[in-house]
Amino acid sequence: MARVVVDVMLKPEILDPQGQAVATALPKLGFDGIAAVRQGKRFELELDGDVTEERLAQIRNAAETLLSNPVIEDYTVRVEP
Amino acid sequence: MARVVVDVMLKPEILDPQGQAVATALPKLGFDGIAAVRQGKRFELELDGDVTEERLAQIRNAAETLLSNPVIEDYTVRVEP
Amino acid sequence: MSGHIDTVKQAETTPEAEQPFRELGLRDDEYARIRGILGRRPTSAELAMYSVMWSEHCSYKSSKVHLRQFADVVAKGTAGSDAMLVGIGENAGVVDVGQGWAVTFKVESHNHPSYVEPYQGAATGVGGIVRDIMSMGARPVAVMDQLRFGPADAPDTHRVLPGVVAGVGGYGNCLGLPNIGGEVVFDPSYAGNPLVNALCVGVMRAEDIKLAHASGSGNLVVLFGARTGGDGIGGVSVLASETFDDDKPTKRPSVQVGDPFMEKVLIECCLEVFAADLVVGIQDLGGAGLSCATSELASNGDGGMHVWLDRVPLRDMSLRPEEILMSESQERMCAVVTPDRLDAFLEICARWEVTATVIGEVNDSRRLTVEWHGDLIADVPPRTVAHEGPVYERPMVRPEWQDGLQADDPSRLARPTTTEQLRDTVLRMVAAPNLASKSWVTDQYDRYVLGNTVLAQPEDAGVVRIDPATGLGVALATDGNGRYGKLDPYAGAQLALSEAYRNVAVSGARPLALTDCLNFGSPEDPAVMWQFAEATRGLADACRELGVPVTGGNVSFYNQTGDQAINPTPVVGVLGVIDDVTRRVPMGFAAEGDTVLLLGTTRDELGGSEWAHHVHGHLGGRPPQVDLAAERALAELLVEAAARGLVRAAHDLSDGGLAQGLSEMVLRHDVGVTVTLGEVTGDAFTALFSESAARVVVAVAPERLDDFRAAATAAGIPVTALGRTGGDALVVDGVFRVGVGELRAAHDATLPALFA
Amino acid sequence: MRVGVVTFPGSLDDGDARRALGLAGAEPVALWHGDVRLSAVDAVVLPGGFSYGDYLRCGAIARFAPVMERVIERAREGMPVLGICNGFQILCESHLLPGALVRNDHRKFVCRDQALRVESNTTAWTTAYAEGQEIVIPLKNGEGGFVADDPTLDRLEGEGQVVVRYLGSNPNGSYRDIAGIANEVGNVVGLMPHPEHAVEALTGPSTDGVGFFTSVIAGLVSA
Ligand SMILES: Nc1ncnc2c1ncn2[C@@H]1O[C@H](COP(=O)(O)OP(=O)(O)O)[C@@H](O)[C@H]1O
Ligand SMILES: [Mg+2]
Repeated sequence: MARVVVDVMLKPEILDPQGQAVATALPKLGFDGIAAVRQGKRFELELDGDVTEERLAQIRNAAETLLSNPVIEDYTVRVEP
Repeated sequence: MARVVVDVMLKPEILDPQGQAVATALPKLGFDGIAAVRQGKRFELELDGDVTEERLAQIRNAAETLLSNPVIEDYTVRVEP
Repeated sequence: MSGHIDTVKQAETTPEAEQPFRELGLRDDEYARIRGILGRRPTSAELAMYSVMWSEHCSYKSSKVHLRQFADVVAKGTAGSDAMLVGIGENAGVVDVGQGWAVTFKVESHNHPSYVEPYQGAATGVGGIVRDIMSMGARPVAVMDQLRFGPADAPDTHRVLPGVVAGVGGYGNCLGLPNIGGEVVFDPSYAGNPLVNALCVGVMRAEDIKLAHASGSGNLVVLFGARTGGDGIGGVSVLASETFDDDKPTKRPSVQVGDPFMEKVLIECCLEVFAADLVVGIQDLGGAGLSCATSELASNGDGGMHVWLDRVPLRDMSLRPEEILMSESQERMCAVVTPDRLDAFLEICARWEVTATVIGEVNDSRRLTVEWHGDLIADVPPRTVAHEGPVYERPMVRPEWQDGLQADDPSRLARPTTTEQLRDTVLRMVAAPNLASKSWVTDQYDRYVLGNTVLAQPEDAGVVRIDPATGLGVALATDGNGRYGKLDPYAGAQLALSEAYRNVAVSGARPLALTDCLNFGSPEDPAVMWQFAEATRGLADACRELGVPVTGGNVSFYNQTGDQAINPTPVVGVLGVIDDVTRRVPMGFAAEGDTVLLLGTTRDELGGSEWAHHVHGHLGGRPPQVDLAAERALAELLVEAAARGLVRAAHDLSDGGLAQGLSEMVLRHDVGVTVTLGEVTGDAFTALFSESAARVVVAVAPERLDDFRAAATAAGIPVTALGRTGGDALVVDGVFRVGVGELRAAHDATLPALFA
Repeated sequence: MRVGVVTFPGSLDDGDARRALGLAGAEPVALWHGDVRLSAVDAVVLPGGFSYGDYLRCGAIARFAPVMERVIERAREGMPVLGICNGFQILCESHLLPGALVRNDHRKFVCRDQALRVESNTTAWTTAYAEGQEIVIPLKNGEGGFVADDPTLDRLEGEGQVVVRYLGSNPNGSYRDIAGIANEVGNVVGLMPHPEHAVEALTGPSTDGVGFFTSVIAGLVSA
């Protein structure tokens, strides 16, 4: 079984209240030196069988149409070792 | 500026309704061969300055106490190249 | 499948095998009793079933002897008990509200899980109570939540409260059930022991009531909803690890995660199934999961059932049979279906994409038998699991500190005397965490969905229309004051009931029945047990006098840190009926020039008051006097006045007294009031802050004043003229004036400042 | 006048939308997410709720429901479509409307009586209002912040496609206080607030919501 990870993050110009909340909370808890935080989603897809180029293309397609909304989000797809 | 990524995923034994929703939707859209999907959170932390062992330890601490709930979630911390 | 499976055959041949019954919470004598019932040692599946079903939570072993009083009230035919269609013992009680409609409602606790994982604990608390209501055959129509936390500024409160509120909202909003009211209370006694209670109310035609009964040999037992995972069975892993299995047990979560979307489709699926009359009996899966559902269904039916446990759809394939029996995975239901209706049943499930599986069959063996891949792993008389658990008469002792506490009267506390001090105290009190606006919480809850919410927070009672054609509706209010309970648990329980009863009546609804959630410390502490006995006795006595029966509820013990128990906190929810919801009475001043009247008698009663608590951190003396006859007369007057349209607004007085009551009436629609206190009682302070019970403030339009006064006189209710509505301030003539803006700023700022 | 209301798994306000349409004088028709045909309806409402639990992104999965194929097609041909709350999110995910709806800036669900200004009364769903009219209807959502890039926002403003705007404090961080928008033609409208909860004085904060439903009926009658 192979695992493919899709990371989906809000585009930099879109407001990210969750990331911001973390960024505000960190110094209050004594964690300093963090300039910015963004919060996104991580999908772990377990495949039946191997990762082929064709399947990766399929997954990229799913990432683009279903897992992310291109109006506000960017995604990356990678095979986990 | 350095970037540290914290991935937070539900522990495998915990119900993941979000991942399940994606797993059910994918085949309906014609994406086959995906055995399971888990959905988690990805935090991107931008640091002022360099990543030191001490700061990493701090971030691990934040991941454990603020970014995740150890009762139901696991996390990993890694420095982005 | 891992490891070795313990079968009935093996139990017979290895009678001396060591079993981890103590780790599962069973006492030596309880274990011996199980062996006696079975005539052999239990299998590990049987041990799992008995241990969960005989736990305090499922068996009510410490509370049973006391709860019997509630059934006695009904048996003795209290006025009102004839409205009860289904009483204690079923998933929830059902009340006849007329015109062929029946209403079911129940309040339940999810205290401990909400402490461990606030969001999921609270969310699954809502999910659980909603399934209880569905299992009666009803459509859930509204929810309420009763929340208690440590001090508002305590770090742990900041950890727990936002998650609990988000969880209640997250689950309830996603189900599409309006939240119509609840409570948020802060008190040091709940630090480390937050109370998260949730109430659900459902509606059905009286003839459509469903019961958790498995009758009819040959009928099929269908499990439907979510797949079964290892949720909430941290405890049973000892079965696998310590005795029968050498494999390392997989990790089992002790926290349950809810899936409100699954529950929403489950609701719709159940409603279609009910409408098509496809089930004989139905049962939700809550605490103790399948152990509870199968043994209760079998025990309530003709007495026999066979279960093919290996057919249960799993989320985690490593689960062992005893774990499957105990799993508390959420969003599951069990139905008993006749074979000829099975296809129709499964078709509806398929339409909603709900997994449904036949896992068992009803028979007349009088045994509950469980099979795992061809092996018999349990063979028990179901009643001994579900209904014939141990019953204890726990020792009770009135605590020796009780007298000292009652003697420590608030009369020694410094009271405000100057007009300036009184004004400050009013502003300070409306901003107290317990009295401040709860909008920060309630704005996170959908109160509009379903389109039948007639009154919701911050009104005294939630009112929902149940029949748009006729305007028939129900009202619900819940209350519980742990400080009163600590000072006098008997009176405290009666005051909780009195207040909820009064809140229903002020809205114009006739109180009919009640549900309760009894939150206490450890029953093994004789002082706590005494508190519990006093509270239940007080409640039963009050039910008899008010003519409202207990239809069901929940007991939550072990709410304590070390040997420090929470304040005894019986939460009482009263259900009322209103024939025409357009006649409901809201709480706020709505027009200028209405006459404002105080109904009831004000005494110098500040023991356990919010003033003593907030201003002095004091708890001592006696709670306000209980006067059930006065409550009853007052309620009758209010219901009559509503039906005749005599009052424009009505608001009950409780925590914070008249000052708080008037402030809330002013703030509702920013309509001011000018009052004089001369006739209320001796001094302005007592008039403003005493918490005497059986009191209500009403606003009456000039043209209805004579009629209302006549009705009050006929009812024997003392009436004190307070003043007149109008202006933009709360004015106490000759004492102080507080502008609406200043009052609102004080009232609204507290919770956002604490939790934003 | 037959107006369809789609029920997705997890829809919550479908019953309320049907009730509102009935009160406004239309014949409400229940549509099912799995339907491949729109049984002769003249307009469609996509109601509020949490379709598919809103687990991935609000409206992301519902957009792929079989019924949506026909709704999208008919909307492009000019059939009036109103998306309320979750319905608005579905319309954005379907690209019938520009932009997207994101988590409220305060990260909490919010339910409140919301003051709004009707900015455009030329859409299929707002002709019953006066331009600039102020109304109060319930708002309830967790992900109601409308976002789009600046050129899109400028275009929406310039073309009169901003339909309603929040008055008073912004309840969710919505860009430019936008509460609802329309497509270029004005037949497709998306709103975060819930007009279907403001159709009876007894249960709503006002009856200001009725106009959305009477507008579409009037338009269809005169068409
Ligand atoms: N957790 C909650 N959930 C829903 N409504 C709540 C909650 N807490 C308080 N409320 C509502 O806020 C209002 C004020 O509460 P409270 O002062 O406790 O009322 P009362 O004194 O009449 O019992 C009531 O309408 C109550 O139902
Ligand atoms: Mg009240």
